[in-house]
Amino acid sequence: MFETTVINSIIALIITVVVCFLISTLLPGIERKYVHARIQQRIGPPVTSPGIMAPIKFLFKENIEPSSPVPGLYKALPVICFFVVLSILIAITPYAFAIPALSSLVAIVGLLKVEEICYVLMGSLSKSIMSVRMPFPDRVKGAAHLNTTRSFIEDISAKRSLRMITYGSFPLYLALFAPVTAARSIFLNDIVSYQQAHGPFLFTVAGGIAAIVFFIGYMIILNEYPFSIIKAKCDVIEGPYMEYASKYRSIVFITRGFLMFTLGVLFSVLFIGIPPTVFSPTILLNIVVVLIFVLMMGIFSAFTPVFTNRQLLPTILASTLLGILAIVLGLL
Amino acid sequence: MKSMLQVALEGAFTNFKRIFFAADRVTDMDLRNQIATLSVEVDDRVDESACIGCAGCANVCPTNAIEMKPLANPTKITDDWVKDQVPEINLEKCIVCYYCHDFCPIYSLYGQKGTIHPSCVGDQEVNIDELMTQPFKISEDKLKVISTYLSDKTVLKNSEDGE
Amino acid sequence: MGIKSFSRARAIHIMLVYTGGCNGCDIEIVNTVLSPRFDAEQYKVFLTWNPREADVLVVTGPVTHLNRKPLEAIYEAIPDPKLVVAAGSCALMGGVYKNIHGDIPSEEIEGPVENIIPVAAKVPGCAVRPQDVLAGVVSLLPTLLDAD
Amino acid sequence: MEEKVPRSNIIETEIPLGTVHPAALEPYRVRLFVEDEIVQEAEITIGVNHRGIERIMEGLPVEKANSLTEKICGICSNSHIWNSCRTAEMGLGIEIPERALYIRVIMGELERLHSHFLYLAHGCETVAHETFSMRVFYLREIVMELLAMIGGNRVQYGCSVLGGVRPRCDLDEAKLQRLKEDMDKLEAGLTDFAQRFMADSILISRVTGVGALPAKQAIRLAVTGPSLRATGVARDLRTTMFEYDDFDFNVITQPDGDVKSNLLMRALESFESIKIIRQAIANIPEGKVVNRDWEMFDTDINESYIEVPRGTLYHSYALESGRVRHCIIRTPSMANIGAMQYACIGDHVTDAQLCIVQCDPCFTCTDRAIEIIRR
Ligand code: SF4
Ligand code: SF4
Ligand code: SF4
Ligand code: SF4
Ligand code: SF4
Ligand code: SF4
Ligand code: SF4
Repeated sequence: MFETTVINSIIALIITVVVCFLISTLLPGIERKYVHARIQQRIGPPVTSPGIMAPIKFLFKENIEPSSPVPGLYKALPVICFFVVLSILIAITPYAFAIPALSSLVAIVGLLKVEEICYVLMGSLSKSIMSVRMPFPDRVKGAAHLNTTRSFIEDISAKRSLRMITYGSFPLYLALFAPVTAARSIFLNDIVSYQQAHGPFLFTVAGGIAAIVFFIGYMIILNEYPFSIIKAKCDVIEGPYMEYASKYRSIVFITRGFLMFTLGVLFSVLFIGIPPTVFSPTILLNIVVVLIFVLMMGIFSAFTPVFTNRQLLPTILASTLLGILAIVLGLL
Repeated sequence: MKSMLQVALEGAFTNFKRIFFAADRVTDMDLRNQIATLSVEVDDRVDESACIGCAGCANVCPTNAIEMKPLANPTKITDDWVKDQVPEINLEKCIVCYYCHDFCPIYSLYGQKGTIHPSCVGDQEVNIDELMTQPFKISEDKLKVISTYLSDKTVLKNSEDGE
Repeated sequence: MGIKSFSRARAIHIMLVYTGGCNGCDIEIVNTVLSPRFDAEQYKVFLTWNPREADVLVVTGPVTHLNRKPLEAIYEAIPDPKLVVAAGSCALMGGVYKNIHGDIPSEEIEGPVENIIPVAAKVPGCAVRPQDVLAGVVSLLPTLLDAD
Repeated sequence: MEEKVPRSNIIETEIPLGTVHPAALEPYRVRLFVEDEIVQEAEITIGVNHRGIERIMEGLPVEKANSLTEKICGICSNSHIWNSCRTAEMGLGIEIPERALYIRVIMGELERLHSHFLYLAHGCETVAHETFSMRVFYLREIVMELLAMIGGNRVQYGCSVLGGVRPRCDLDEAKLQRLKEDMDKLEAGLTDFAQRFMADSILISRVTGVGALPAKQAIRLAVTGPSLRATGVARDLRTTMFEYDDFDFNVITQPDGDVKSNLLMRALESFESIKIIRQAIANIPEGKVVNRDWEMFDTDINESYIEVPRGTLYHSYALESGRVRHCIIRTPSMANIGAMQYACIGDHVTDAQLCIVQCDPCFTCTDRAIEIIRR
């Protein structure tokens, strides 16, 4: 009896994850075509191009050895990122609620931290052609400062990701813990059942504020404009991802869509109380939440420039304060 | 902050329409069709009706981008000149230096719209018969230069290399 | 059509390298990508600035001396299959800088681009018209699809 | 603010950018010396674009040399050929028909419009505001189509020749009408954009105070053109050019010399250009567009200065049996490089390219003026 339940859950879990994954590959395309391009009054790419076709195309490209001091580790990082996101998704499905160690907020926060640390490592391990290695004679007689240490543009990006770890992702974590104040438990199971009993946390004052903070945190962790300083086109180009080619680039592409989806679902679990499962029509609600997030993110990013520290710090500070407010309100 | 809110409210409606109904699209659909069928329009480079077929443009072209293609039915322009060829520019060789345009007698002698242009000759209203009867001022040495250009393809090259 | 060519036809990443022309071609190409009137993305053409991501390298300009090595290095960095589009008469012929001169020719021009890296398609014009660039990149598709 | 000084003289690391970089578009190398992501010093290396145009011009017949100057740059192309013709015309005392002067002014102002729009679009793109950048590019398209209508080409129009303009660029009634209608369209579009831009407090706060260039410093660095006017110095060569005698326009200035002032400066100046074009359409005289009635003789060095979209352009050469001798061209970006390096000081690395962009750099013209000694 027990065994069949486990097997059934595992099969259900796999189906859920696969369905989620398939939907997630559409998200970058939806953002690009239906939000950005439409706001910019143009036609834009087909929906499938950015999220599905581009990764498949990269699979068939030559697997160039990245220029990196530790190519093996560098290439492993996107795979790790992908599995981190996958684990987060698994953790928030109802099938994982039986394993308390996985389906608790602490585990999710831990996993997100791993994701962020990967960015730092990627940045410091990538040595692309676009800056120091460009064959250009610029250290010649008459040039300024001939003996400085030289940094690759990805190094700056790594430094920025490090900063982001220390304070950038704070709002997201605060928002994650806001529902805890209502449910008085860090286990997703309790949070979900509390909301099923008392109505969605989103519709309380604290929940509303926390949702805004969550959204800001969502954009920060996805490095979307205006919070894309770690891959700002105006100096570091693509930052941590510079050297990925072929398969690894395609994993990078896929992971991004997947993370967009997973975070959206995470929100619907924590704030509305509906865990994703294909065997219940509520999954439609999950998908709607995900789409709303993508839509809003698209709109915001289409109308904002990239923020530098001067704007970033106040924004993060303000959303952190909001997050604290939400938690205090929740505790009252 | 207040202005920002105002912009956001005003923009909300417009952008709602844009996102959900693809309103105000400005992409050029004609061009889209042309590119999809790989039939992008090209501009006319030579006004074949006004050209007198003197081949001067082909001779001055520094990259030999101009080839004179023979006409099926030559036309008589004056008593001693029959137009039997018109120029054709090979775009892959043309460097858009305007030498041909500047040499063309319709432009350089009569000061009219030249009959050849490396990008687009535009709409012409040049009447050659009228032009040919018009007097024009041209100095002796310039005439010499022109006649050498017309007779020899290598003149420009040599004079550039210091004669 | 296999999945390989199917996906290739739906995502083409182009990278732009500008090797010392006059800015004219360069800006027309940026115009192609950024102007909603031309909107390169509708033809599944995406602009990238990372050679590792690129499929098609669009080169403009006559390749001046100092640009030769960067151009070669960037071409090297692109994973196969890769194709080069030379855009503008500078890239095709060395432009006026190589072909027209008074007493002394310019020694700076290493171009045309063909002399340095293999060119798959040529887009003439000075400057190139945006529609020609798009048509050039789109016409490359068959070659790109068949490559392994 | 009198003068900007680096926050400290510690240089932690050097970040080289270029020669291929998305924010730069043009090939040049910039080395940023930073401490804690703040630029302490910047060094721009040009010469990457060097094609030696002045040298290849020497010995060419002057008409040919003029059309070569157009290829110095694809943005101010018309300005170059205009000024180059003007140089010879002044030396040879060639009289230019009034109508040709008007057409030159129209072309000049259209070019100013497209250059300023390009600046706005590039500025927005550099702060990663893709949407605004696209909107400006769309407006710019109107100007590009007009330029193509007049010159037959979207870039490199080959408009001016010795003695006037090419008859190809003559404006008939239909063209004037279209010009007039498009100016209305452009003005409406630009007004919309400018209002939207100024109301966008996020974007404004993003660009305010970045890349500040105090007026005093700007004068010391010999900055020219809109970049100088954006620091509050009202200096516009158009007020002294005889071509503009008949036209009524204002010299726009902005107070701060930062990116915001520069962007607004370009937008406001575009309105003045539209005004000038409208006056030209209304008053364009009848007559021929090219005067071929002049004699060639040897001259000493002739010089001519004009105001081009990005500053002051200087051409000078002597004529010897119809050929160019001793050509020197000094372009606006040449003068503004100092300002670019200076503007970066004290700003964040992400803003460094923006600070360079704010001085409207284009190195294609500049690169012809630097002598490269290669051993
Ligand atoms: S413009 Fe082209 S066709 Fe004409 S002379 Fe120059 S290179 Fe030859
Ligand atoms: S120079 Fe002019 S008239 Fe003579 S062949 Fe060429 S286009 Fe025709
Ligand atoms: S082809 Fe013409 S427009 Fe293009 S870079 Fe060369 S000179 Fe400039
Ligand atoms: S500056 Fe010197 S190298 Fe450059 S074009 Fe002039 S003469 Fe030639
Ligand atoms: S040409 Fe010489 S003197 Fe004139 S501005 Fe340049 S550096 Fe100074
Ligand atoms: S400053 Fe120079 S490169 Fe820039 S647009 Fe003007 S002429 Fe061209
Ligand atoms: S002449 Fe000497 S000091 Fe002057 S720019 Fe050249 S190297 Fe420098």
